[in-house]
Amino acid sequence: MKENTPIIVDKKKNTFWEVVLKFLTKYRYFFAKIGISILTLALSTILLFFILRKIPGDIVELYALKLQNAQGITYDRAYELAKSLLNFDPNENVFAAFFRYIGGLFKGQLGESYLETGVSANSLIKTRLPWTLFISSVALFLSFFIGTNIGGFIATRRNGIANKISSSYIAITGSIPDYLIALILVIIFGYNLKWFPTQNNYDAFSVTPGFNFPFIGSVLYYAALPILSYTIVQTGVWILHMRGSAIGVLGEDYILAAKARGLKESTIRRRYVKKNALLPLITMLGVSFGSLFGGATLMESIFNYPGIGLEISNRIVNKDYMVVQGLIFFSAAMVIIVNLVVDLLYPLIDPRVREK
Amino acid sequence: MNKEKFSDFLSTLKIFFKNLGHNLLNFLKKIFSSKKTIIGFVLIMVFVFIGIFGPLIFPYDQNTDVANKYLLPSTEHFFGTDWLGRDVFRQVIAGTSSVLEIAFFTAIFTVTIGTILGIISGYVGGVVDKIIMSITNIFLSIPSFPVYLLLAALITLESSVSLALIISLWSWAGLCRSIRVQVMSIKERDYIQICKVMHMSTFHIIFREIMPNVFSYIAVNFVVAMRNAIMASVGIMLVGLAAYDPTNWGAIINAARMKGLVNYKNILIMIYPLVFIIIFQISTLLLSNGLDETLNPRLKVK
Amino acid sequence: MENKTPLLSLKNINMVFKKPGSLLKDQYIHVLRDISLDIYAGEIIALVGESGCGKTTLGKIITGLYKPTSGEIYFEGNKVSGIFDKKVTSFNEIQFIQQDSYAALNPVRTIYQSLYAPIKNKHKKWSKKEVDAKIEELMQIIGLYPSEQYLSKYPHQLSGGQRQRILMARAISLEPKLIVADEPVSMIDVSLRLSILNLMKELNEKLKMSFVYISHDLSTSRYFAANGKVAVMYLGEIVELGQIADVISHPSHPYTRALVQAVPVPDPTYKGADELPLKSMQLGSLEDRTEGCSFKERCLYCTSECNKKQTYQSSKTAQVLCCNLSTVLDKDK
Amino acid sequence: MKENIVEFKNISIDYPMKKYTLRAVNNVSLNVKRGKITALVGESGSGKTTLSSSLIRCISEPGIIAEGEVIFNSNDGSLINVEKLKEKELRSFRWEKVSMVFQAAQSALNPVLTVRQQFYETLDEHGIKLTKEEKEAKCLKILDFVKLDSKRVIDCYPHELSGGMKQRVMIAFSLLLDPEVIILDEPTTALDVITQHYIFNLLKEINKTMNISMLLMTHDISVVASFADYIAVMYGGRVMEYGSVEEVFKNKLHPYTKGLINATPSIIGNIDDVRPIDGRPPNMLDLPKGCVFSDRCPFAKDICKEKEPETLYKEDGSFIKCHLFLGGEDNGK
Repeated sequence: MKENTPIIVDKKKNTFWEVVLKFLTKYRYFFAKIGISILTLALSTILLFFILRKIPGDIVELYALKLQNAQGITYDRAYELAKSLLNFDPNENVFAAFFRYIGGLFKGQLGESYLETGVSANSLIKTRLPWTLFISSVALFLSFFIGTNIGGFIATRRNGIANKISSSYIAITGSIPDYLIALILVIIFGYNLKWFPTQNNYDAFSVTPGFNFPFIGSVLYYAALPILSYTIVQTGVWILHMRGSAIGVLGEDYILAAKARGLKESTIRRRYVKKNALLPLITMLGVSFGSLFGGATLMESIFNYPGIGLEISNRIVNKDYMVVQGLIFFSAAMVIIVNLVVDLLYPLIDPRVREK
Repeated sequence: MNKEKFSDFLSTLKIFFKNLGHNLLNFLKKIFSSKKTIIGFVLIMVFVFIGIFGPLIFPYDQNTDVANKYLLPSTEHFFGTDWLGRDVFRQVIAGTSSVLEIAFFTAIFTVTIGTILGIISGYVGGVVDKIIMSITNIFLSIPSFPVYLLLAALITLESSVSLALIISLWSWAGLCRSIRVQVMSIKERDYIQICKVMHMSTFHIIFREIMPNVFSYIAVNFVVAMRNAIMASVGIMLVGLAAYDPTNWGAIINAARMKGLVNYKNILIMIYPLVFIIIFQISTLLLSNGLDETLNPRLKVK
Repeated sequence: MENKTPLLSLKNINMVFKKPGSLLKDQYIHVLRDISLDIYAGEIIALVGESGCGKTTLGKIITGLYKPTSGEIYFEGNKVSGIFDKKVTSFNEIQFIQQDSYAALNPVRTIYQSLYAPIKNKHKKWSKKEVDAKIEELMQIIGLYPSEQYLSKYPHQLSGGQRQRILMARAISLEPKLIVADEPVSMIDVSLRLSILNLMKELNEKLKMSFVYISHDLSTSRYFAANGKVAVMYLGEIVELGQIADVISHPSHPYTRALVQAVPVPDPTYKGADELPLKSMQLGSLEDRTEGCSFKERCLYCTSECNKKQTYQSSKTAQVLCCNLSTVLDKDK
Repeated sequence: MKENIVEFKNISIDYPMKKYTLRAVNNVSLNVKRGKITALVGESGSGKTTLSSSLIRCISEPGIIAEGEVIFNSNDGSLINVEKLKEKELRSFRWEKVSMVFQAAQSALNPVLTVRQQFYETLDEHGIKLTKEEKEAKCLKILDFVKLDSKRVIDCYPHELSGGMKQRVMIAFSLLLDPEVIILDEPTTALDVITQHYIFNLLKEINKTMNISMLLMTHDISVVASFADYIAVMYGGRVMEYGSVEEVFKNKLHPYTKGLINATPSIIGNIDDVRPIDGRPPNMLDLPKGCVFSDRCPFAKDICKEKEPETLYKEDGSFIKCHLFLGGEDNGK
């Protein structure tokens, strides 16, 4: 054991390593977070890969047959071609395939489609991601904004009616899955009242994609129902969390101290209750973005909205597994990155965490 | 075994059960003190009753009878008939058991995996904790629904148990993490430290000191797991997978949707299973909120 | 009651904690520094000091909850490295009474269950009747009879004072030779504190149990450890060790003097000192503790020698860890 | 100006719960002398915090003032009826006339705002029209007054300050709007003896130099003996005895006061004549019939068990609520 008198660090010119060391320890909080995220991403890739290993072998034969009659080559030549194109060889040993897959990953190939040549996970992501991001983030921030305000309102004002209404709202929207609400909205507003379109993301005939108002108008018009169904459910969740957090904060001593200092009710609500109650909810933003992103599959298939979710469900149904693997991997990466960003931004909002 | 030892053994057994009974009694008295719990529990029991005895009272025959398809609800067909003339009411009744099966099996699998791993990583800590935590991180970051679809497509589903297994594979992570946090906080409490000073066995510490404290949390999450199971299973069926049981409520909704919801008759057929799902979900919500309020002292409304 | 081998003796105990959150460069906090202490059978010793002086950590080392970074512990002469030492698994001669009586009892188990388990665990072969008899006897000792009224209750259904007595019953249920009590009365109403302290005094006299009484309050320490010893601790070191009555009436170490003068006295006519003999009010911190005497920033008698390593010198009344003790003492004359 | 700055007249405070109504303070009449330090002594559940927080109507939920008046005789001669104040007047009354230092000073500051922001906010809310420099100067002045490194502390967030520093920031905060009365709710319970001594000296200095009257809440009788001028002993929601500290400590008339003083161990005097008060602290839900202390009082007579004693007022303004001193034969031991 080193002898117990403390080592006295004399202040000689600190070398390069000490500067690096000081920098590292100062931001070790961030490096730790980044490290964990990378580890999680790597493990997710491994897990996804091994799930996909269970793909039934007949995919390659199907593709080989297609190639054979398309290019008039012998079956086993087509089989070889199919294997290389698909980057998947059922009878190859697992680790070789895994390293080839990782190699492909680093080169950015997330997965080639065998149904349509030239279509890969990357191309699909380029075209589909903006749409999913659009409705997910709009729905998320809309519901977060409405939910936290209502939650804060009913927590600070103890009147019965508002509490009862919001509790029943939370109970109902909590019990109906968002995709069923989407179905109901489609039936009411789509088929019967015909106020809103129920399919696709914009009116392809009358509008040309580009940064012009008719296009944006049409996009918003078509995205109304999907966003509405997400928002209805998510708002209930945010009201619940905000009310719980705000009631917790109201019990704190600094609220009583603020009241004793003769601060106006509105100031106390804004700078004391709201600010402190919102902090724990920020970390939840990352998690709920993940769940929205995950849930997109079903929502988009109901509205036939061309997002990543719809791609995944279509590709799964007609067994285009290589692309599916790429898309799911990408979704997981998105969720991890969003959570990482929220974690890194959190100290800027909450001073208590800042100096760690 | 001599007489005295035997009677002593009997008395400890009697005490044990009396104790167990006593604990169970006041536990039941405690949780049924809240209105929410009672309503929620009664509703679920109604569903269980329908699930078991429904098909006996209203047997459902699948053969089609196209002549009287799309009949309006009448005394003979309470919910009317669908596009193949099959009685919708009996379909929904027959589907109840498969829905309940999914709910209960998922809840059981999720809670067992989540609790065991949660306690191990919470109590043992160190490297084991780090490993289990990184595993849960994966399951929490990969979006659950696309994976359900993938697994449902890869493995041909032929029964509720397999569907339940798939759903619970991806929902145990959240529970494991929160139980780990609870166990870690309890482990630091004074009454656990005192057990170490008094040389109590690890078995005693985990099962007699920590488990009872975590039990209320597990009970609430059992019901929450049931809710998530329904959400996921209906979702999977709406995408056309796991169609092993056409009478499952999700399957009926999907079938009606496939027939085209422009025709209002299909909408009518879809409404009934939808309402059943909503009622079931509200009952699980009431039960979980009620349990949470009674068992969780922190939430006690003064 | 001096006998030759001390019941428990600590030899230059050091405790170093790793500062949490330091991923790369490890920062260490030296919580306990070269502590040596002997406790004899039936003796009471008070560990007194302000928060952060390491008295609770020392208490946990004695009970074996913490393993010291260096230094040895001898129990009745034979070497022990804390109760986790497999050699002495049946070694529960030392018990612990904690400060917060509510946190020290499992909220979901009845008082009976909390008492039953340790006794049954130690005397595996005892029948239920024998264990019940022992519990009945314990309840008599701590003065909670008729016991049925308390045994079936849960911790939250009892008052602070009653819970503290249950803690004591549980501690003595394993017939220990030494009890470490960490601030046992600081959370109890003033009027009831003495009844708990009297009960502990009785246990000391009747059952010959020695006590380590950890507290920040000199008054209760003086009452409880009446003719025992006191060890005044500051920043992880014992700065003064001696008979408690003498140390309080004639404190030697400058820190002890400040501590004694700062204690308010329940008598308005007693004119205590207004200005404390201290340079600064700010309690030193363990992290940036430098060489030599830990008290030198705040000591009025500080000289250059204070930077050297301190050794124990003895004044009339106590062993004092202070370099220029003589200058301090003759300043009084 | 009147001799009493605050007069509580027959104040009763109720906590209406779902199944029962808890009367925390029952028919209390008490005066706070101008420029003096009045101590409210009582154990847990005695109602001292409830009574004092009624002065700025900050009783914790769901407490309400059931009956009685709180009269505030401001230094500028005006008479304010606190319980009749409307919302707006009450807000300006709070902190301009009466400010408060909370028991849990550790968590009385908003964790997400710096000290400067919270000081400025209070100044602005009370419509104090000052330029930025004047505000900064005022804050730095009072932070220096409580002997804090004001330049550094003003930019800190609450979690960056130690316990003692936070307490001093709260004391500085209470001086921000030059109040006439400061309520101190157990200001030093969580602090060490030396810091406690230091803070009470600081408070005494504030009382002397700024002529601010103080209402000090504590359960520790020795603190009262060393720092307060007047003492009111509370038990079970009633004031048992009130008088100047010298008189009350000399005569020790009321049995509870005598019991409390004798139950407090001290670092001087003989430890044998210290005795606990037997029995259990009052359960506010089923107080004994007659005098609330009758179940623990060694001098309890039959009348004490039947009828609640009225308050006997003496010429010098002190009073006592005990049957021993009513009904003619005055055998005050």
